[in-house]
Amino acid sequence: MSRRLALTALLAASALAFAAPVRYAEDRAPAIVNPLFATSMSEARLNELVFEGLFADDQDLRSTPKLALAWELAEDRMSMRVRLRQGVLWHDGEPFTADDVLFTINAMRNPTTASTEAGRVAWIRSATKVSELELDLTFVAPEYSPQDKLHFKIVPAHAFKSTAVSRTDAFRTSPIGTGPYRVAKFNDDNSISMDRWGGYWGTSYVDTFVLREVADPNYQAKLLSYDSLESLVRVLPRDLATLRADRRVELYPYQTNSWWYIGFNQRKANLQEPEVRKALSLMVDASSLLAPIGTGELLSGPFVRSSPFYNHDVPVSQADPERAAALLTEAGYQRTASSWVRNGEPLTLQIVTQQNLETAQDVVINLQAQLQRQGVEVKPVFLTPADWKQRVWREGDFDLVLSQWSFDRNEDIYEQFHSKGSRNFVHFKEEAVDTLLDQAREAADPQRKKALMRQVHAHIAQDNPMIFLWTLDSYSAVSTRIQHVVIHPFYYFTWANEWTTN
Amino acid sequence: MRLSLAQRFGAVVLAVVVLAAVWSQLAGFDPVLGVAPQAANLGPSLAHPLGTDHLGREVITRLAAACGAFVFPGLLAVTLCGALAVPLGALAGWAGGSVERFVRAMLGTVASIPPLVLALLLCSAWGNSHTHLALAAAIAYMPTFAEAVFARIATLRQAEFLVAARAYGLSEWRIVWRHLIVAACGPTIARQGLLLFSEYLVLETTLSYLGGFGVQEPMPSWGNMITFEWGRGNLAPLAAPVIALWLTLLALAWLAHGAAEERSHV
Amino acid sequence: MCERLVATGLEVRIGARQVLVNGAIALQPGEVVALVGSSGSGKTLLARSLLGLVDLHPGIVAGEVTLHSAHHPPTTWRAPTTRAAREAAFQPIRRDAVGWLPQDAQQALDPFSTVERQVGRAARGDVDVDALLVRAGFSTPGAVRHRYPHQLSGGMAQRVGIAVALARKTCFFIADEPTTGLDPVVAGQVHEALRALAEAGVGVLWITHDLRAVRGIAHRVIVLDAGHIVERCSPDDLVHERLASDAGRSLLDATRRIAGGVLG
Amino acid sequence: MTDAAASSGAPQALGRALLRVVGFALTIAGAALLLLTLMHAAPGDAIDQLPNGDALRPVLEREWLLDRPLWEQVLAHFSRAAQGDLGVSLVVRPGATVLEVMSAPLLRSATWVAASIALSLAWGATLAAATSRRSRAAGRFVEIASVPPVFLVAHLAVNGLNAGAWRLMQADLITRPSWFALPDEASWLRTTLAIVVLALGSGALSRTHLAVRTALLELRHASFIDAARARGEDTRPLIARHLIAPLAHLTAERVAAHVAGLIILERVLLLNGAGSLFWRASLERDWPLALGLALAAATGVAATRLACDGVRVLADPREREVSG
Repeated sequence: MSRRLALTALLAASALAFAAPVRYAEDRAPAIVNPLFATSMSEARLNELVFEGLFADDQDLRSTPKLALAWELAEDRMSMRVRLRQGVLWHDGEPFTADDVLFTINAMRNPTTASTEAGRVAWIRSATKVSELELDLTFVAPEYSPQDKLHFKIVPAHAFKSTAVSRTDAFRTSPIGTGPYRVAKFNDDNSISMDRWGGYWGTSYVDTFVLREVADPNYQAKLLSYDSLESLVRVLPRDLATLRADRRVELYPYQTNSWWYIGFNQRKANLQEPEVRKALSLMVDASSLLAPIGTGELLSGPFVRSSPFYNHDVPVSQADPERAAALLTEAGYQRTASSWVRNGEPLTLQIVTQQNLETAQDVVINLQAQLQRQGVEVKPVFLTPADWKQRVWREGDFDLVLSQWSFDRNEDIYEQFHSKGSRNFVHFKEEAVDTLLDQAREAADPQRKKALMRQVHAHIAQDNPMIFLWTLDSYSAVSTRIQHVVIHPFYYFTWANEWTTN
Repeated sequence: MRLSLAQRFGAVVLAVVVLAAVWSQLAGFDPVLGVAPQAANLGPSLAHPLGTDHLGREVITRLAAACGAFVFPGLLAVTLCGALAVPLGALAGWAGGSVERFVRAMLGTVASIPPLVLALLLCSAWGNSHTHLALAAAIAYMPTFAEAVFARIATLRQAEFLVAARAYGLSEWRIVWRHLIVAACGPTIARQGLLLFSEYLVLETTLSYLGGFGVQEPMPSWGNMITFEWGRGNLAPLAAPVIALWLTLLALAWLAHGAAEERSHV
Repeated sequence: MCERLVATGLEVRIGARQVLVNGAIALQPGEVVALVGSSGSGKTLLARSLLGLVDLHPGIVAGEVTLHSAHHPPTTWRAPTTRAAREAAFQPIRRDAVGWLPQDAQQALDPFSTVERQVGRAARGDVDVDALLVRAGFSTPGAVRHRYPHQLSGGMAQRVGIAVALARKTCFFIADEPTTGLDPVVAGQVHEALRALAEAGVGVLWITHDLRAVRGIAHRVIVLDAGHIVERCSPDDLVHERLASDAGRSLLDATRRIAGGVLG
Repeated sequence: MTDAAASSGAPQALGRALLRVVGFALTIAGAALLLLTLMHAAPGDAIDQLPNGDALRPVLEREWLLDRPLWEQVLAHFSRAAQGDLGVSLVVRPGATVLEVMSAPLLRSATWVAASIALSLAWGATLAAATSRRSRAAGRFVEIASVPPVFLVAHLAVNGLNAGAWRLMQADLITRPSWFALPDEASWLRTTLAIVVLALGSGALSRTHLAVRTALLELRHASFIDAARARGEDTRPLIARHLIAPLAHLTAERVAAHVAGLIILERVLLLNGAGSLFWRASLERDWPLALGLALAAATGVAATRLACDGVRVLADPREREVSG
């Protein structure tokens, strides 16, 4: 007993040494702290501190057991048994058991809950409890590495009345997780403070994380240099230079697996013609669009360069005004003094992008200048989130669209490029790509899936439904007072329990 | 009408602003053209009188074009508001009694909603556009405008020359129109128009500065020019909108003040 | 007790124009001095100069006002001085020595407080308000005690002004045309009150147009014309038109034409 | 004039006070109807504007009776609001009732508005007293100084203060002030800055200064002040007493501008009051919350005007006589 007391005393003493909190800024504080309804990145990051999944990424981005301890996959790869870690406590002191895992899966599947994360358990056919800390999962189709799909966060069964959880359930203001940090207080200045959870099964050093809401991104960088913040999740390109020069701040890459593109709306007659799309693609000089907003890697297809699916044989297309002009004349356009005209109509295109994507405005403005010089008139329209949904998702009322896609670790582009994909608003349809995507989705063997995806990359680059631009080097800035900083490319705080403050 | 020094200054500044707005409309100013990243953040020089901003765009042309963001919607707001307020004020002033009390109670209801609150609600529900902002400003400012007209007419109601006009059998509304509104209320209407115009300028620049509503990049507004040029270390593109805004508001205040003194001579 | 209030050599200017020249006047306790003259002759200006209440620009440019009292040395003010110095110098004269009833008595009362409170405040100590109101000419003081100034008629306001003066127990009292716009009966009561004041030992300076009333009440008459004192005579001289200056005589002719005879 | 005139004033005054309170209630009802009509008459699909519109579509369509004609929607919404049910926040604090979400911030903002009005009145009065005898130049200077809009004054103030303080801190001349940049706890000095800027910006100071100066000039020439001066009394308390009515009138006039100014200030200075909450609710189309806050603002303005009328009637007996 006395040894245990000494240990807690030591911990308490060391806690004092690390009293300084780590304050990080988000554009908007999350409205709901409940992993069943996580929609925004700020919510995903916060959930990473408070909740845990059965598995999680290690620093080589491979799944390692977290709440799970061990697992056996059945011969026919249609089911698996999971043994849970012992001695894990919820933040309210209740023990973590298999019931919680079952409850989470059923809650996510329950239609009345209408959880935004339902897709993450669609592949599980059934889950049955074997003992307090053991459960069996059966799958809809054979799985090769199910642990990669078991990262979703587990919520406590005893905190809810039934699996039909409502969005506005009181849980959102007093969340209970098993993670290293407990939500201590929703302060009235929209900040949320998370204290270190003494009963955490693993180790954690930083005493408190505080999420500060600072709506104006320009001001966030200023606050970091003013020592009002310790960490800036995403640094705006314009502030990179100043923060890089600041000795008291360290920049860490934080890519979030996202890439930028300009999509052609193939509902429009002229954009259905491959020559016109090819000509337009050749007019765009991606590197000079990238220069004013930061640095990054140019792409030739729908994957980040570091992704296993990226086909390095497909070269990045270089701007070639002469060939573009030739293609346009081939398509029947005549070049007049100020524009390209075909049967009386000048080639004018409307490009839409989202208003709250600040760097997008600089890109669109530069793009318009580039195309204007080559005789193609481009009218930019900056849409509010509501108008974006209306015009882009539903009506397809645009010619070009500039946006970015962010993917989690599975990089599943089925929804974007399959003709039946729910996010294929550029109206791209190509049988070969459809069949490849279907095969890749069923392909269980990772090697086969990689080969299929690389073929998809080649095909898409050929059909040119989009101009694939770049992955923007985006950085997070953390004060040098925080050490052992390791940042997950998508979820940011996955290894926050290893951070220390001196 | 002898204009004081302040009023002359006001008139000149206002004329420049309106001319700039009209020029930018006629010349079809394209907010996006002239982007030249290599010419970014140049200081004022002969080629660029006010220098260039962080995207290399000419500050002076954007400053002039930004006048369009408040001159035309401002005029729309003033006419809309005047069309509502003058008849209401005249009716209340001339009829008196229960009509006056009812009209003024109605005005009191609208007056309890601050203009910015109405503007934000309208832009949020109806969508963020100049016309919605002008409509919100017109509705929110209408009580002040109407009260000013009412006060002016109520004081003149007993004035002898009106009693005499009635004696000559002039029809009621001709009296109210020719004598009251045109002759006596001219300066009041001018003054309220100027005050509303300056109120609209403040509303537009504030919303554009704070973002989310008002004029969005790349369209120029003195408000969003301040936001986007702040902290980029280049003084000229930031000082230009600040000084322009200060001068224009001062000009409008002095003109409106002048219009009030005008009335005291009548 | 104070003995005499003397002003000598007063000169008042507005810009370059002289509006009062060589203004000299002396008030003694118990004596009523009538100050007569056409309107705009500077009567009110002379009275205000005695209290230093001239805020014109440049205002009082020359002259001297002295208050002689039995117990302590005379306090004098000699023009020209700064506004602040003048205010300080006249403070004792205003506070203790001179009561003042301006032309429009109703406007001179504080619209926000009742008659009782205003009279009480002037007395600076407890006083029998009803008695004062009776001495000022009110038959039923109770009716008027709780009234506000805007609820009083012209005559009532004048008499409340007098009651305030009585309450202050000042040595001198200046009444600036106290009976204008009043019907003869009420005017008579106001004149009666003035005489009562004088009999109580107060030195009264009475500015009036009512030449007929002067005879019964005033001990001395001063005639003012265009800023100059043109005549100093007794009430009898005025009545019997024995005036030395032609300005005085033209004043009498004008009044006779209007009032149908001075003595009527 | 019999004695009755004075004593009968009491019941008549009570009657008139009651009339004013009824008027106040009608004003708020009118404001609510106007706001609701404007919101429900919005063109386009309202629910689609919501970031999480699709998820809430079934609930909202039922709750807002979107299929029914406009006037029916407005009446239903109005009757619910009349019983104090202002609905539930959709985006900012999903699930929490509007009353619950806005009560604490409203309290904070109300105190800031009151403080800023008091400061601007005091400031305007002292400036007017100081400059009333001088020539118009002083008035002109105040006019120039108080022209810039609130957002500009606040922007320059907060960035200037932060930059200045940071330079001093770098040179180790001062330790880190409590109000600096984004203080962890609410710093009173930061709210004072907001109150000071609100009292200064958007012509507030010059309008107050002008109004008080005209009132002072009128008073200085009033003969009862002259008479008091002739009695050697100190005229300052009397003048102050007679300034209450014009200041009350000015407050009634300026309160709406101060409420609007505060919304901007809370946004620029990152203060957590009803203003920034209203801004966020409007930006994120959380209409029940935005409507609730707008209604609260209208109620505040109308209540202040009612109070100012009350002060004016109490201060000036002549007002009690006037009917209506």
